[in-house]
This record gives sequence, C-alpha cells and structure tokens, in this order.
Amino acid sequence: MLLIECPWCGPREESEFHCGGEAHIVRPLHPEQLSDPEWADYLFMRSNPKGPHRERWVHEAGCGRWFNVERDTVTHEITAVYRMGGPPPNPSAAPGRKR
Amino acid sequence: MRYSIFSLARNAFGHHEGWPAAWRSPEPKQSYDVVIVGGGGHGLATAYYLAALHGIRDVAVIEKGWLGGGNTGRNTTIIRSNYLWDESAHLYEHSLKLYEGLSRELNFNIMLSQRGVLNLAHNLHDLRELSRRVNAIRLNGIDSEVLTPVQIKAMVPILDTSPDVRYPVLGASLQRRGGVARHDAVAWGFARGADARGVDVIQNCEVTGIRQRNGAVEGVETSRGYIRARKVGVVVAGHASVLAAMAGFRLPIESHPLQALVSEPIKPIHHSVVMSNAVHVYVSQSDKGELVIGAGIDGYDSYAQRGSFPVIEDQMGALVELFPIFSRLKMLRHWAGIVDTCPDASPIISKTPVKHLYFNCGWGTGGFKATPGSGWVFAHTIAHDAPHALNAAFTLDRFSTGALIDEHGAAAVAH
Amino acid sequence: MTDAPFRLPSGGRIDRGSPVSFSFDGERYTGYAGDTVASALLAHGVRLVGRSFKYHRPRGVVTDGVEEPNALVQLGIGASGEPNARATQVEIHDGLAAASQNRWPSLGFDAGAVNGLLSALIPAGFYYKTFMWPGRWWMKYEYFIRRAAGLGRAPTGPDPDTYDKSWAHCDVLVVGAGPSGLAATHAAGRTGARVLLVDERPEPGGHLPGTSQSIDDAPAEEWVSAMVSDLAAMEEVRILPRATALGYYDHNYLTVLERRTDHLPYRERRGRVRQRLWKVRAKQVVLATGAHERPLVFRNNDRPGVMLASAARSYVNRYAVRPGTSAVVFTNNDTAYDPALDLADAGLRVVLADVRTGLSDARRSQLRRRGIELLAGHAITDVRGAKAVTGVSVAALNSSASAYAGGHRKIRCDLVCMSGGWNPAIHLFSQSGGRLAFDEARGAFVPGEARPAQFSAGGCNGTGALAFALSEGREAGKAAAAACGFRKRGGTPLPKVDVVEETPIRLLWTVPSRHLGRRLDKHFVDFQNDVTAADIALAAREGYRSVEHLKRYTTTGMGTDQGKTSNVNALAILSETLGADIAATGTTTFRPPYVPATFGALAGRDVGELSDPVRTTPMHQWHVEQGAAFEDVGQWKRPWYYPRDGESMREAVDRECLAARGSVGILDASTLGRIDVQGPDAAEFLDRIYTNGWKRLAVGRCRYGLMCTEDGMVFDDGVTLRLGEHRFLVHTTSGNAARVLAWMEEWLQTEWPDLDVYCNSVTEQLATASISGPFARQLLTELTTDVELGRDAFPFMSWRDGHVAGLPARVARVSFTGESSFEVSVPSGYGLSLWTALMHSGQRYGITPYGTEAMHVLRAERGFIIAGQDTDGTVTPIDLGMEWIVSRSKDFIGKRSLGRADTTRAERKQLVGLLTDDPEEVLPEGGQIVDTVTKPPMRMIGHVTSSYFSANLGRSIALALVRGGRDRHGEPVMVPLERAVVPARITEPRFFDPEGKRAHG
Amino acid sequence: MAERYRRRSALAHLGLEVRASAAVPHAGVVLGECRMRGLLLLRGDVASAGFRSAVSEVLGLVPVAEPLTTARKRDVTMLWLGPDEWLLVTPDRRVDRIERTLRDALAGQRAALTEVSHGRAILTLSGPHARAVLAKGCPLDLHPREFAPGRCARSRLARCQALIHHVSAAPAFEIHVHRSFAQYAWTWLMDAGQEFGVRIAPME
Ligand SMILES: Cc1cc2nc3c(=O)[nH]c(=O)nc-3n(C[C@H](O)[C@H](O)[C@H](O)COP(=O)(O)OP(=O)(O)OC[C@H]3O[C@@H](n4cnc5c(N)ncnc54)[C@H](O)[C@@H]3O)c2cc1C
Ligand SMILES: NC(=O)c1ccc[n+]([C@@H]2O[C@H](COP(=O)([O-])OP(=O)(O)OC[C@H]3O[C@@H](n4cnc5c(N)ncnc54)[C@H](O)[C@@H]3O)[C@@H](O)[C@H]2O)c1
Ligand SMILES: Cc1cc2nc3c(=O)[nH]c(=O)nc-3n(C[C@H](O)[C@H](O)[C@H](O)COP(=O)(O)O)c2cc1C
Ligand SMILES: [Zn+2]
Repeated sequence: MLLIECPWCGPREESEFHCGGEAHIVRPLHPEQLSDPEWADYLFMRSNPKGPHRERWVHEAGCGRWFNVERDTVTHEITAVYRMGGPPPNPSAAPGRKR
Repeated sequence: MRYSIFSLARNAFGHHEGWPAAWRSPEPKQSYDVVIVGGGGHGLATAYYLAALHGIRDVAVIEKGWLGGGNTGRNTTIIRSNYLWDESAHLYEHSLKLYEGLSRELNFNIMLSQRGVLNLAHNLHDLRELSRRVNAIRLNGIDSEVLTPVQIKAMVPILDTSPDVRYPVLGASLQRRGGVARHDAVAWGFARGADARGVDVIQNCEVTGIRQRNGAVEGVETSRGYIRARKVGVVVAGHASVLAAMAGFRLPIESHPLQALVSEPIKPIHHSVVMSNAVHVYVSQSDKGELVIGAGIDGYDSYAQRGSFPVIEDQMGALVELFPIFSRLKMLRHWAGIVDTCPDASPIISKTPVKHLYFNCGWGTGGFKATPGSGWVFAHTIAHDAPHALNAAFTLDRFSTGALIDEHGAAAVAH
Repeated sequence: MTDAPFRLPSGGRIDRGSPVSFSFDGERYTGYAGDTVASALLAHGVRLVGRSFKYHRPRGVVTDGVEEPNALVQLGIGASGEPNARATQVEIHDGLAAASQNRWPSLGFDAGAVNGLLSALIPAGFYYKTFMWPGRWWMKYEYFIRRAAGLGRAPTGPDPDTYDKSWAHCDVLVVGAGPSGLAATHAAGRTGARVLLVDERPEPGGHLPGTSQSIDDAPAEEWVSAMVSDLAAMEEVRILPRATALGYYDHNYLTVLERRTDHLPYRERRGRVRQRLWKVRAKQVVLATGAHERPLVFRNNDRPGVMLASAARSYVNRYAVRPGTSAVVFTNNDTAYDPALDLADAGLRVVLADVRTGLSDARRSQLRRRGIELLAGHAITDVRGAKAVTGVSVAALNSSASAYAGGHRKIRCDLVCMSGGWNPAIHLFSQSGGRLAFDEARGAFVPGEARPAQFSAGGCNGTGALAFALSEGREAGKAAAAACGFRKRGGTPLPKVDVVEETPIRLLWTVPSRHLGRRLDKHFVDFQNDVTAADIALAAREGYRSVEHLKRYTTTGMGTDQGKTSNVNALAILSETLGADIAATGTTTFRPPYVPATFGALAGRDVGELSDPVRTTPMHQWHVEQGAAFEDVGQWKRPWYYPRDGESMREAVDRECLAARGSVGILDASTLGRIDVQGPDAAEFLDRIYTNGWKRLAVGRCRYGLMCTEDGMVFDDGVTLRLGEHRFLVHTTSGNAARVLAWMEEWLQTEWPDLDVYCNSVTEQLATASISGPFARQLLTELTTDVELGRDAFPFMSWRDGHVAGLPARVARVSFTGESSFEVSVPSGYGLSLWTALMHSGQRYGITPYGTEAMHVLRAERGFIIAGQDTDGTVTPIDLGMEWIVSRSKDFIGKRSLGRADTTRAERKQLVGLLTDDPEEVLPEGGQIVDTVTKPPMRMIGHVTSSYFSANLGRSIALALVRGGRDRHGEPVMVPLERAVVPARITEPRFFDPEGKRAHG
Repeated sequence: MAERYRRRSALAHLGLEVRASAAVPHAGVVLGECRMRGLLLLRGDVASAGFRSAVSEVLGLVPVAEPLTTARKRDVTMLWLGPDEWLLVTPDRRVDRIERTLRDALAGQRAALTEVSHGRAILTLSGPHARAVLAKGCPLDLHPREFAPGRCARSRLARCQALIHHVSAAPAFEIHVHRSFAQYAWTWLMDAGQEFGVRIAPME
C-alpha cells in the first residue's frame, strides 16, 4: 500500500489514486504519417523496467490531478513526484524508454 | 527410478535413503543447441517437449532462482479451456488434453483434479456474455454448460444464491473438465522428465545478457558465465520485458502484481472451483484443506512479488458475500506473483526481431492452465523456426496489424 | 470448590476471585479469568489436546502463545464456530466450548492414527509418486486424501458477528508491549508525538509476567504498571491490547487486528464489534516483537508433555500452573536455567540436561541450591509415553555431538522442557522488505539492513539481555519521535536489572537418536505438519535443495503456525545435510499475516447492503412503489419493466413497447452520464475526442457522437447539445459516465493542457424523463407555456430551455426509440415532481412507464446500438456500418488505428440484422452463428448481440456481428443452440421505420 | 411557478425530520442531512489576475490557492477542490443570482462555472466520536494537528468518493457525496456509528 505524495494534496493513500502507466509517451503529432509498427510502438510497446520507473498517476479521489511519479518497481520506493509537463528529475539517470 | 506404490514400498525398507535425485544439478556446459531461459512450468515443458517430441536433447533450462519459483509456484492452479475466441479455445483445449494424460506421461502425480469450474453471472450483461461464451466453446467441441441458480445451489450449497443480495447469482457457466492441479508438481514433473531425457536443468543462474551477431542470437550471458546457443527460447513471464530489453526490443507487456491467498486448512467443504469476475474473487479448496483464493491485479507495474492490501480487502468482502460461512475462517498467508499482462489478455508465443530468439510470454493471470500446451507449441516453434498452427495467431506482429485476440471480454481476469 | 490439581496455591496473573467454567471435548472444567484454554487444561492435568495433521499423533501444548503448533481447538458450534484456534491464546470465558480437531471418533482413540503405522510408506512427497494408476482414478484416491486432510471445520451458517475497520495515523507505531516496546513508547510518548502501541496479549508487559524477573529490585510487574500509568497520562499515546500487527506493507502501512469480544462471555458480546482491523499509517515504526524460543529436534520430541522451557516457566509464573510434577529440562543455552529454577521453586523435581560442558559456576550453583541435577554434555535421546510423557532417555554426547559417548539412562518424568535458543520475531521486519542477517554466535536470523523509518529493539533485534532490551527500546522510541520532529530533553533513567553472565549457546540442530544413531526417525521439526528431520534429509537427497523446495515438498512451515517454531530448525538441518552454511541457505519468505486473520474482519463492514453502493435516481421511490422489476446497470438500479398484476415479463414489455409507439411511453433516463464542457476550445476538444466533427454544430442543436479508444475500437456514444458558443453538454452511456469524464480529463491534463476547456460532471445535477410516442408532444404542450413545441420551431435534434410543469427544464428533441420523443431534464431535486406531473397529465393519453428492457427493444427495432452490448471492445465504427460518423478531415483518438491491416479487412465482423425463419423464435443473445452445422469444432462466423420479441413488428428481431456481414444481407445462416438449430436470415440492421421518419414527426 | 414544488433532497424519502426527534441516550455521534444549499463548481486559472479579481469582485473572496483550505465571506464559503477547482457553497436561494453575476464577471476569462446544487448531498456528522466514525471509512488523517477546523479534502468514504469539510472543532464535519450515493453513505455512517449511539440531527 503505497503512500503517494500528491503535488497538491500531500501524502495520501494509494487507494485514492489510479496509475496511468508509463509516463512521457507523447501522442504522435501526425499519426497518419506513421507506419503500422511505429503506431503499434506508441500504442502498445512499454519499457516496463525493473527498477526506477516513471509513470503517471492521477489523484482520482482527491484533487483529480494527473502527475508524474518516479518509483522503483522493485522496492516501491518513490524517488520523485513532479507535475505533468514538468521536467523529469535528474535526466541523466533517466530510466525507461530505449528507442 | 520409476515412481509407484511398489517403489515406495521397496524404499520404505531402506528408510527412503535410496531415492535418487529427481533431477541432476549439473554445471552449465559452454554451449547448447537450445537454451531455454526461465525454469517455470512453461520453460520446463518446452525443454521436455523439445527432447521428447523433437529429438532435441542438447538443451539447457536456465533458471535464476529455484525451479517453479515464479508464477508457477504462486498461482491458484485453476485449469480450464473455456475461452471465447477460436484461437484461444484450441490452444487451451490442447493444453487441457495434455494435462489429462500428464501424470502418466511424466510418471509424476500432478494431482489433476477435474472438479469443475463455475463462472458466476450477477447481472444481465454477465448472463449475455456467459451465454456467448458457452455457445462458442461448445461449438468448438469443448465441454461447457449453463447452470441455473437452482443447479448452482445444488452443486455449491454453501454459495449464497438468494435473490436479494447485492450481487445475486443469476446463472453460471460450468466446465466440468476444468479443475485444479498441484502447481509445484507440474514444474517438478516436467523437470524430472526433461532431465531424464538429457536436458540440463540449471538453477541459481541468471541470464544477464543476450548476445547476437548480424541480427541472430549467439548465446546468453549468465551469472555463471557465457553460454553459447544456436537457439534461445525466453519464457520468463513477469520478466519478459527485462529480457526483451537485453535483446534490444520492447514488448507490449506490463508487469503487475497479482495476489492470492490461502485460508487455514479445514475439512472439505468446497468441492468445485467458483469464480466471479464481477466481484473479483475466485476460490477452490486444495487437497490439504486450505481455501485457495485469488482476485484481480494491482494497478501498477511492479517486480516486487507483493501487492497492496486494499486488493485483499475487496477480495475478502466479495468472498464473504458469496460464501457467508467463510466469514469466521482465517486468512493464513497472502502473496503475489508478477504477471506479464498483455493488452489483449492473450499470450505471445512468437519469433522476434532477432533470428533464432523466441519469446513465450504475456500469459498474465492465466497461464498455468496452458503450461503443457504452451511448452508443446513453443517447442514446435523453436524446433521448426515457425509456429505451429495452434500458436500461429499469437505472434508479436499482431500488435501492428491490429489482429488482437481480446480475451478481456467478459472475463476481467482470465485465470 | 477444590482447585484444579496442578494449580499452584498462589501467584500468577489470574483472578482467583473470578472462576470461569468452560468445556473441552464436552467435559466441563473450571479455571480463572486470566487463564487460557491451555493453562486451564494444564491446571487440570490435561495433556492430550490435539492430533497432528498427517500421522494423527497425540499432541499436547508446546508453547504459551502465538507460535503454538499443536494445541489447536475448535471453538463454539454451528454458525459461530471457529476452527484452528490456538488454545494457548484463547482466553477462557463462561460458556466457552472448545473441542479437539482432526480426530475420529475421539481424541483418545483416533482411527487416523493408523497413518502413523503406515508412516514408513508415506514419507514427504509420497503422493507425487503414486496414485497414478489406473489412469482416471486419482479423483477416487483424492476423495479419501481430502477427507483425511484439513484440520477444524468451517462454521455451518452465516457469521452472526459484525466486524469493523478503521484507519489510524500516528507518528510512531510501536509493535509489542514488552519491556523494550514499553520503553520505546514511553520515550516517544513523552515528547508529545502521537504514539500507538499495539500488543497481541491481553495485558502489557510482554514476556515479563511469565518470568520471575525483577526490575529495580521489585517484581517486574511493578515496573510494567508504573509504565502503563505513565502512558495513560500522555494524551497522544494510545495502547491497544489484544491487537496483533498482521502485516507490514510499503511505506509504513501496517495492519493490526484487534480482538474485542472473543474473551467475553457470549452474553456480553451482543451489539459489539467482534474484531476491528486497524489500517495504520505510521511515520516511524518501532518493532519490539520479542523472540520465540526454538524447540530441539530429538526422537519423539512431540509427545504430549514436551514443551518449550519458557512456556513451562510462563505457566508457572503467569498462570500459576504446574505443567507437571517432574521435569527434564533439555537445553543448549542459558535461557532454560531460569525456567528450571522456577519449576523447582514451584515444587517440581527437575533434572537439567545441557548439551554444553563448560558451564559457569554461577549457573551451577543456582541449580545446586534448588537441588536440580545437572547433566552437562548430555542430550535426550528418546521420549517415552504415548498420550503423555512418561520418561526420557539421556546420554552423554561425544565431542562433535554426532553420537553418544556413554550409555543411556532412563529418567521418569511427565514434563520435558526444551530450549534450542531463540528466534527473534523478525516476521514484520522481513515483510517490510528488511534484509536478514545470520548471527552465527546466536544461531539466529536477526534484522540486517532495514527499510526507511523503522527501528527494531529488544528480543526481535537479537538482543538477549533485558537491560539491553530496555535501553534499545528507549533509544528507538526517542529516535523515532525525533524523526517526526518531536524532541524533549532529559528522559527516564533506565531501570536496574541484574545481569547474569552467559555461556555461549552450542548449536545442535538434530540430536542423534538412541537406536539408530545417525538415522533420524520421528525427530519432529514441524509438529503441526508432521515433518521430521528424516523428511528433510529425504527432500535434499531427491534434489529439493532450495529451502523453498524443501518447504513445498515437505510442507514445513505451511501450517497455521507458519513454522514459527520449525522454520529455522528445518533450514539449519537442510544446510547441514547439504554441507552448506545457513546464511546461504536463507529463510523462506515471511508473508502476512503474522497470525491467521478472520476473513470477516478483512471484509469489515463492507458486506451485505454495504458491499457496494446502490445508486438510485431521484424518481426511484416512484418506481419501487409501482412494483417495477429492477436491473443492475453498474451500480445503478434501473427499472427493467413494470409488471402489472399477473403479467409475465414478456407481456409487460410488449405492452410498454406498444405504448411507446402507439400512445406515449415514459422512461427514467436520469442515469445517463452528463458532462458540462466549457471553454473557447470546447469544439476543438470534442473534435479530438469524437470520431465526428463539432465545430459546425449550431447553438441550440444536438448531435450524436461516437468515441473510440486509441486502438480504434468503439468506446462510448451519446448525444451532445451545443449550449453556447463555448459550451456543450455531452451525454454518455449510464455505465461509462465516470470513465468518459476521466478519459476527457486525462487527455486534457496530460496531452492537451493548452486547450482552454473545463469538464464537469452534471450527471447527478439533472433528472431526466424521456417521453416517446405520438402523443408526446401533445402531453408536453399541456405542461409548458414557454417552450415552442411545433415541428418547425423545435426541430428534431435540437433543444430548448423553458419550464415544464412549472419547473425549470431543458427539453431536447432526441430519440433513442425512433419515435417522436422529448427528453425533459430538470434539477434532480425536482425529478420526482416532474415525473409525477407527467404521469398525472399523461393519464388521458395512456402514458405508460417503460423500463430498460422495452428501451432495448425499441432501439433495436431501429437498429441503434448499445455500446458494450453490440460492441465488445473489438468493434470499430466501420464494423457498425457507421462510416458516416467517421470524419476524414480531422484527426481523432483512434483514427490511425482504423487504417491497420486487420482493421481494414473485409472479413471483419460487421453489424447486421438477423431474422429467424420462425417469427416466434427469439434467439438467445450470445448465440453463435454458423453457415453450416458440422461436427464441432464448427466454423463460427459471428454471434447474436441483441435479440428480442418486437410487439410492434409482431415478430422476433436480432442484431448480430457477422463476418463480412455487410455484403451478406439476405443470406441464410444457422444458430446452433443446445436444444435446436435455429435457421435465420441476415438483414439490414433496421427493422422499423427504416427511413427514420417518425423521430422527426 | 417553481415554488409549487419543493426541492427534494437526496434523503427526503427517509423522513429524517420525524426521526430527528427521537431521543438517543448517550449518543456519541449526531448525523443529519443539510438540505438547503446552493453549490457552484468554479474552475479557473488561479495564476490569472483577471480571474482572481473577477471572482473577488463578486464574492469578496479571492480563489484560495492553498490546497485543502477554505475561505468564507458572509454567506458564501469557498472550498479548495483542486488547483483549478473550487466549490462555492451558498444559500440555496442565492445560488442563481451568484451564478449569473459570476458568469458575467468571468466572461473572457479562462474559467468555467457549473451549478451542482442538486447533484450532491451534504451529510453532517458531529459529536465526540465523529472522528472515530469517519476514520472507519476515510483514509485522511483526521487528527486536528493535521486536519484543523476549516480544512477540506476530497477523499473516500468507504466505497464512494466524498468531500470532507471540517466545519468546526466540536468536531463537526460536512460530508458531500454525489446525490445517488447519499443513501449508501447515510446507511454506512449509521452503521459505523452504531457502536457509539447515533442521534439524528434536526433538519437545516
Ligand atoms: C497469484 C496468481 C494466480 C494465478 N492463478 C492462475 C490460475 O488460477 N490459473 C492459471 O492458469 N494461471 C494462473 N496464474 C498465471 C500463471 O501462474 C502463469 O501464467 C504461469 O505460471 C506462467 O508460467 P511460466 O513458466 O511462464 O512463468 P514462471 O513460472 O514465472 O517462470 C518464469 C521463470 O523465469 C525465471 N527468470 C526470470 N528472469 C530470468 C533470468 N534473467 N534468467 C533466468 N531465469 C529468469 C523466473 O525466476 C521464473 O522462475 C496466476 C498467477 C498468479 C501470480
Ligand atoms: N521468556 C523469556 O525468557 C523471554 C521471552 C522473550 C524475550 N525475552 C527477552 O526479553 C527481552 C526483550 O523483551 P522484548 O520487549 O523485546 O520482548 P517481549 O517478548 O517481552 O515482548 C514482545 C511483545 O510483543 C508482542 N508481539 C510480538 N509480535 C507482535 C505482533 N505482530 N503484534 C502485536 N504484538 C506482538 C508479544 O506478544 C509480546 O508481548 C530480551 O532480553 C529477550 O531476550 C525473554
Ligand atoms: C495453490 C497454493 C496453495 C498454497 N497453500 C499453502 C498452505 O497451505 N500453507 C502455506 O503456508 N502456504 C501455502 N501457499 C503459499 C506459499 O506458501 C507461498 O506463499 C507461495 O507459493 C508464494 O511464494 P512465496 O510466499 O515464497 O513468495 C500456497 C500457494 C499456492 C499457490
Ligand atoms: Zn491531490
């Protein structure tokens, strides 16, 4: 049972939130220009890392805001919480997507 | 040594000191024809069928921990083949048929107990979906029937079928050939069978890299050194994405915790398997007497093999609603596995962008029932470098073409 | 009244003024308040209390607490029965009825004991090796195996008790109210921090009341009461007795189960919550859970009368019970000495066998003073007796402890006390993700690296001496409070306790047996599951060498005690067998709960009518009064149909359908989802969400829209009203209301934050009645003065604001029935008024309320889909024949997916109509469609999604998804059902008013 | 003409007026329904000076920026719901007018206004055990150190979403739920309060 720090409401119980999966997957601006595999990559392919992971959460039963969380998928330790559109913390240590 | 009541009796005189190891624990060789990564049921079955059916015996199964310690060792063991789409139905039915002969084939009692699997319907929508499913399954030649509340009550008297409860039971589908099996025995039986046919079963050896040249696989790096291989089959369930990353591609997979729990052992009281997707709980009673109970997945990626408590709370609420007499029984232990969920809730048994590298994953919450069938088709795929007709639809490129096999449908969780 | 024969004349924490009468296996006994079933039975000299799982061996009480493997009893009967209760923890109360388990016909004579005779044939894992012949017979064998297994029995009826759950937040949670837990709580509490102290026992003090320990030169209990009264004065400190911490989850979330009434006589329980599950979120956690004593593994160490040394001591001191008359204490460490002394003081004859030789003079003289015979370097080689211990054999060990150096001596006794050292109670520590370390010197796993915001103190930290346990507790409490920002100068001084110098433990994992020397038979490791040292060796030999394999192959540690007394012994024996070191072998995984926890408590009050909210509309009461049958749609209760006296469902639905087309029908449509979309970019936003375009929709007009998921599959549909240049009112399906709003918010916040749009749900703000049929307009005319209802003034697919029945209302001319129809929405508080006004005025037009079933029929007659019924997440708009609604000129969510290889296939399943050859035959929804009937597997080409009898058409109709169905209109197909094969014909998916003229009328 | 009909609250069918008179000895909690409130959802960009001044012009209240807090001016209370979202609680009879003037004032601003007076039910919970009852279903830390009077938060109450407003230190809470959940929330609170004794408050 995670304790998640909503950037607005502060630390709240996991049951108030909903996880929206991997963060920083930007919808292609021109989907029609993508090949089927490229579109499939956007739609379905996920890095699903073991270790630090950036993901989107929404404070569903609270302020209703979406935000990003950096969380270790093994220890569940949350190392950062940052607002949507905000820069990820410490980009050099960026986990996640390899293209 | 063949297992039987006679060998047991013979060994009793020797205080059971004469039993050989069920499988060797060999040092890894430098190279194999085929390396199977992942010593769960699926990996071991693949190795077994490679050796038993395709004459490929120079095979190693590489397991980072202990055999069957992944989802094979932590699942609720429900076996059934009542799947909606033709592709799935045929694959799971093939598996169920293999299961039906497995104890004898392996000379290892896997305790397949075909006590019947019921899926409850609680509203009109459920009923409609249930009827669709049962009709499809029956026309696919698989046993399946619809039960009325009265028939359900007769079969499961302890189930609350009164009409005025929050989630009344309006009907159920029943697959009589469905049931449960002893999960550990499936892994151990395949390991013993594969070992006897020359397969090296190697535990405590983690694959840490996949070497390739010119787009083809060459071998695997492991915590115990490099191992060359002409072909590599990866069957690591929750860790599929990790291995795919080693090979340089991504999968449409997310790893989520799936929890299960057992009650204290009690005298037999529940003789079938009851599942309810609407309220998210399912329960059977094991031969040891404990109730084995499962639910839905936790909502976030995790490799921790433990889940969140609210899932257990919901599950218990649903359980005591369905079975009021269970309220005073006690939860003995709860745990989780890491399930490899796929967007269409169907597996991937496929060639990959890397030549001679094959992946078998995406079984998510429901692959135990497929263990022999999955190994069987995967062995075929590896041996022929081409899928068998039974797994031809379960390729990786269905995500590009859009030809998904959506098994979410009525079953929110396809155990 | 004469007291029980084994009750000491004085002492103990029992209340001699409150005698309590209870029964065991039908026999009546008396004890005192403060007794457990175990202590009270022991006071009466009852030794045999249970039978083991597999061999049905006679078993007695081994421990005095939570770790008990043997003394499990069935409590109560019928619906309030409870199996597998630990007699060592069950507090007796008047009327308590306990019974032994897993025996037949009786505890004294148990037929299942034949398994013990067969034990040679049924070693660990035997079932994997047999019962495979003949082929299908396993189910027959299994029947008997199942009956033999299990322990207690399930209750026979629904639970009469209530349960409860509550959140608890605190700065510091202290688990364990022993000396270190009390010290921690005191240190943290005095800073003003919010401290919660939980302990599973009825009273604080931990193990202290079970000892003869003194603190500050007074009995330890005095120190305990002083602490407790200090704590009671601290406002932010709360103590929960009978509260067991079950699980330690992420980020300092712990579950604690409080047993509130189980100790009370039945008559005092009524109206009270039986158990409460606390869900604790703590900023800091102090674990002070103590330690469990380890049994020694020797031949027949399971005889009733063999118990842990600390338990025997506790029975003497806490319960004033002599657990026997003559005892042999068997140990490998110093902690059994104090128990031996206390037993002697209580009048028992005591012999102490210690496997060690170099013992301290202090210890020797303590024994000498009590006249206790010391057998240094000795071990028990066998225990005699069947249903109770009658004696033991002892012998001197050789220097490597692998065999005996001398002859065996028999000692008569009725009690054997054993101590193999201590296992710190690291369960919670390990559950939280802390790493364990193996302490070679103590032969115990102790906390290693901990997860953040957590401390371990005292026994659970591997600390043996009370003085250190106290100081560790105090430091942990202080540090934990400080970490929450609470500090206070000074502190309570540490109390004074005597320190006796200890001789190091000599680890001896198995004691060689008398007859077989090396061979280990019936040396029990796991008492409950009957796992012996030989089973462990067998598993290792057979390749089950991982401790996890060992566990699963032998079932060690899988019982109700979860191996609290057995796991470490088992893994140590495994290590020895394999020649590996214990640290490398490791433990099995610690999992919650720490003790088995009642399902009812985990469910709490979310049962019965509270198991899930039932949502109702403002008109609900009216529907109930009219005797409507209801359908569950998500959490909503919707009227399904309104049967009149004696009407069948079919008759009622037919009548409702005819009225909606023939006169006027009225539907409660309040459950429809409604979203108020405001902002200059609203139209642009809807353009992206929906497959069709919105920018050109005029204010005052409505449009039907379809939305897809990003993979191109239909997700939801509904009508949207343009309320203003910058404002739309979106309608969603009832089931998807919340999902669609969340979906919109997600896209807005995460992908298009630049759009100036706000979405708010108004689902619940509005109540809606939909009236349909030729008299709908006329009826409405009567009720409104300010809405122009003429065909031209108020065209189809437009809306108007005004008043209906004097209520502020919005009227929309939309139609889901295909009739001329009006949806009237008012603020919910007026919903019932609107409804009754319409019913009242509608009477003379024969107004007929219709439910969801008639609504489905009516819309199907017109071929309108229901998302989620005619679609299943695999259907595109094109599959539905709705290319007209798919914009070519703009992008929208899911558009790209429609161009993929599979989504453009001609053979996709497409929406069609289906007419059975027999007009009376109504196909079942979910029926599968084939071209030709063959032997299974048959080639299926589709399935029936909606199917009804249409009273308006006088025949059955159906909608279906059929492969390539769009080009197959007119072709015959078959629907094979269990009872028959139904022939049918594919048609256009529209059966009534194909041009759709009536809606405009 | 609207006066012909009285607005029915979500729990009107329970007849709480009648039940309120029943004496409950040692009631540990008092539960009631607050019926005559107007509710407006206000959305907007708190960083925009135009938005702030438009709101304060009409209400005399600047949109509160501090999460989980409330502000009050005369008979209007403003509750923070999210960084761009507030709930205005007004007397029922004033809500139309406030909506109109506020909407006019907000013209041209990045903002939205939606009336939800009828879409919610407001339950009142007070008495010495109010916190204990609430804690059974609400994961918020309700200790006055953490959730002082005047604070509000959206969270869960058992199986529904709820807005909890700590209105006074008594303690007293107002619990807003969606209208269709009112019956559930009411039953839940009655059940949770049972062990302490529940009295039904007279209607507001
Ligand atoms: C709680 C729960 C309940 C379930 N209930 C059911 C059910 O009732 N019915 C059903 O049909 N299915 C069920 N399932 C799903 C089922 O358990 C799985 O689909 C199935 O067991 C997968 O088998 P596997 O052999 O593919 O995976 P696993 O058994 O997980 O084996 C994969 C192995 O790969 C190893 N591995 C991973 N990475 C590496 C590496 N780098 N190097 C070497 N080895 C590696 C792992 O250690 C593991 O042993 C359930 C799952 C869970 C978790
Ligand atoms: N009988 C003995 O001789 C004995 C027994 C235990 C400890 N010790 C010694 O006592 C000193 C330590 O005292 P301490 O305070 O650490 O231990 P303690 O055993 O005195 O107290 C621990 C308390 O925690 C409770 N507890 C354990 N797990 C719990 C859980 N999950 N939930 C709720 N309560 C739980 C126990 O019931 C017990 O009351 C050490 O010196 C230790 O070696 C001696
Ligand atoms: C079908 C099944 C039955 C189980 N029965 C028991 C049981 O009777 N007792 C027990 O302690 N654990 C039981 N377990 C749980 C295991 O102890 C263990 O928790 C699970 O295999 C996951 O492994 P882990 O907890 O070691 O990670 C059972 C597990 C499964 C899958
Ligand atoms: Zn928030």
